[in-house]
Amino acid sequence: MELLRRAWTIVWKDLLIEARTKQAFNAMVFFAALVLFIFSFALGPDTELLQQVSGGLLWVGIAFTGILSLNRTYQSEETSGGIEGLRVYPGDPRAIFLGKLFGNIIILLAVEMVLFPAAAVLFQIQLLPHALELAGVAILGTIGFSIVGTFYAALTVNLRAREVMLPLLLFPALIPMLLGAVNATTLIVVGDPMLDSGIWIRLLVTFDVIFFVISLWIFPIALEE
Amino acid sequence: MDNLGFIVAGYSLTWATLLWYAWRTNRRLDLAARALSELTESSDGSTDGYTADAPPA
Amino acid sequence: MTSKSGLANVIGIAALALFLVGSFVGLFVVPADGMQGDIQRLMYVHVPAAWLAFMSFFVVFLMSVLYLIQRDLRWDRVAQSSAEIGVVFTVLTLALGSMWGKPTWGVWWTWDPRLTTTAIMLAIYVGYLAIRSFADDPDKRARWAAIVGIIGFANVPIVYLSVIWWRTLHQPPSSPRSVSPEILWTLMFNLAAFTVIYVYLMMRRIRLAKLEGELEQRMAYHG
Amino acid sequence: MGPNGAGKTTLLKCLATLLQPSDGEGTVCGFDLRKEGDAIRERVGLVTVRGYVYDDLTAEENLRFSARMSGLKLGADEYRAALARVGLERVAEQRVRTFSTGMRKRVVLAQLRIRPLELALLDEPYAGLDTQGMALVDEFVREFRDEGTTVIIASHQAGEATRAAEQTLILNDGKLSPMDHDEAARSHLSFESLGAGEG
Repeated sequence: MELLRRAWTIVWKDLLIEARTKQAFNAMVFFAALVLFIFSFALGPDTELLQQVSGGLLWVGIAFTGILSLNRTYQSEETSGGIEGLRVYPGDPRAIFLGKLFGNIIILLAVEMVLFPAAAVLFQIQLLPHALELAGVAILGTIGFSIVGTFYAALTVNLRAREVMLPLLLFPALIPMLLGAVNATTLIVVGDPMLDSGIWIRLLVTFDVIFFVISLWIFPIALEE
Repeated sequence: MDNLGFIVAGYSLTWATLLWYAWRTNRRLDLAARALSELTESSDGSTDGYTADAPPA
Repeated sequence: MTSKSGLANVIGIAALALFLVGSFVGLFVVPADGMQGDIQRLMYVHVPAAWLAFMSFFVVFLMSVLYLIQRDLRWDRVAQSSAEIGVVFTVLTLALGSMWGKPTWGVWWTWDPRLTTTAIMLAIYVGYLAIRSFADDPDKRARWAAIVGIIGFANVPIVYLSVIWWRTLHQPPSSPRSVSPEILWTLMFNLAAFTVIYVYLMMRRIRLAKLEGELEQRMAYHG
Repeated sequence: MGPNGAGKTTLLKCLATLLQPSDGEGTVCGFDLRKEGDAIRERVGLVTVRGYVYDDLTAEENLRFSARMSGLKLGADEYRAALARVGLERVAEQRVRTFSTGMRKRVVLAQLRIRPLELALLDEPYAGLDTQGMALVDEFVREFRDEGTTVIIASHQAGEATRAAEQTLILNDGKLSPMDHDEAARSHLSFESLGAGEG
């Protein structure tokens, strides 16, 4: 469809710029590693404890790292004449949301590719045996984070106190996703005798679907001048 | 009646909060009405009757 | 006394009277709950406050949708007022919740699904009021607030559901016991009293929003 | 034509559906301004003073991006031809970050010219261009006219506003009023001295 083609063009442009400048990716990887390091340092050598809370630490690391990439979602537009530069083109403005959403998901997943192994080392948790399930939870969680994040990034982009407003609006909305992701990850890593992780994965899926529909529906209004 | 302290605290907090908010809103209402009438007075000389309650005729 | 303020004052007095009676009955008349004892009397303020908080935010949701459809600032004023009143009720609910929790469970805060959802709801609508304060242009302010009002409200049931799953996986849900009719009636009465209080506060707060809107316009005109 | 702050840019942005008019109705290319924004954006091209150009993309990538966003499916040679048209074929692979304002403006002109349009909105098109660049704009305007595309040029310089135009309007204090074209062309004065008198 035309909408997806246009969305992909935006993804192509953003990834090209990111590949050239690497501003976001480097900052995010460094920040994520720092957060994990501090967690493991703070919680000390007690590997038993570290393993128990590894799911939580991992996702807190991902959430805060993700905020960095969300703040830069419209960076390339801001330095080239503003978001109206994208709104001037024909076609449904939702293509902008989809383009920026895919971009954010790809960047965040790329950072997670570094984050998960780092967590495995720092928290002494076995990731390989459950690699597939963990990948599923990571992808579902990242999608949920990026949907709500990309939407609120667009809403707050031309606000004065954007650095404050984005987290303030984002985190309450993220609670269900974080609960689902943290609990699913922890259960997978530590052991899931009663297969409770199924509930949390279902929560993640419902969260992603609901917020995708709402964000897509309201997005054009958020962009209006 | 045990836990009297908590019960009294709960009810008085509720009363205090609601009364305070009603008082605050009404005070801000009077301030806004006065500011508006001063503004209209200074601009066209006539106070067109801005009060805290009724819109101008 | 013009008609508009007359009506507001009448409702104000009615609210005052209703709540006086409700408090009196709740404190002295109705028999204490068998299990929990007198502390349960806090229910007659805690539960109505929680209900009004939720209802206020539902009104914000409705008005936000109406504003986005009709772009009439009147709806935005009602949404703004209901959000502010909702936040007041939410803070009250949380305070009363912990006052009830301390003697009952020995802790000021428990991750009880309802309390947790109320706390998150508070964060959402503090965000709503915050985004309003950061926008200068009335139309943009109304539009952004409406969006937060809609998404924020859609978030509440999801949060509630996820928190329930989170808690019940670890601790069995408290089974609802049959409540004696007197307790139920007292609760309903206080709920009605709170609703009248809400109506009164809304009438005044909407009026204030209207005057502030005109003030903002004239300032811009004179500025 | 109109002084700074008369609302030229605002008007053009309204026509391009970027700004919602606070009230009133209107149609652009026959489509309702409020409801059929999509159809309007298919037919209307807007050139702002700064243009929408990404510094970290090369000239050709910028052109490719705006063409694909406008729904065009073009080959590399067509992009090269479009850049040659504005004299940027030698720097097609360089990042726009290294470009002067004049060169940057030429990229914007190439982005405009590559699209089939019914209406072209040019906000201060001559700003930052050398004489050769200005001649290029005139050429484009004539080509648009021959292809039946309406062109609206906004400028506060009387000379610039009228050089390629057939009709002149003055926008002052939100009001748009026609003006005798020849008189405006002859005036060669900047708008401030010309129109300020009448107020």
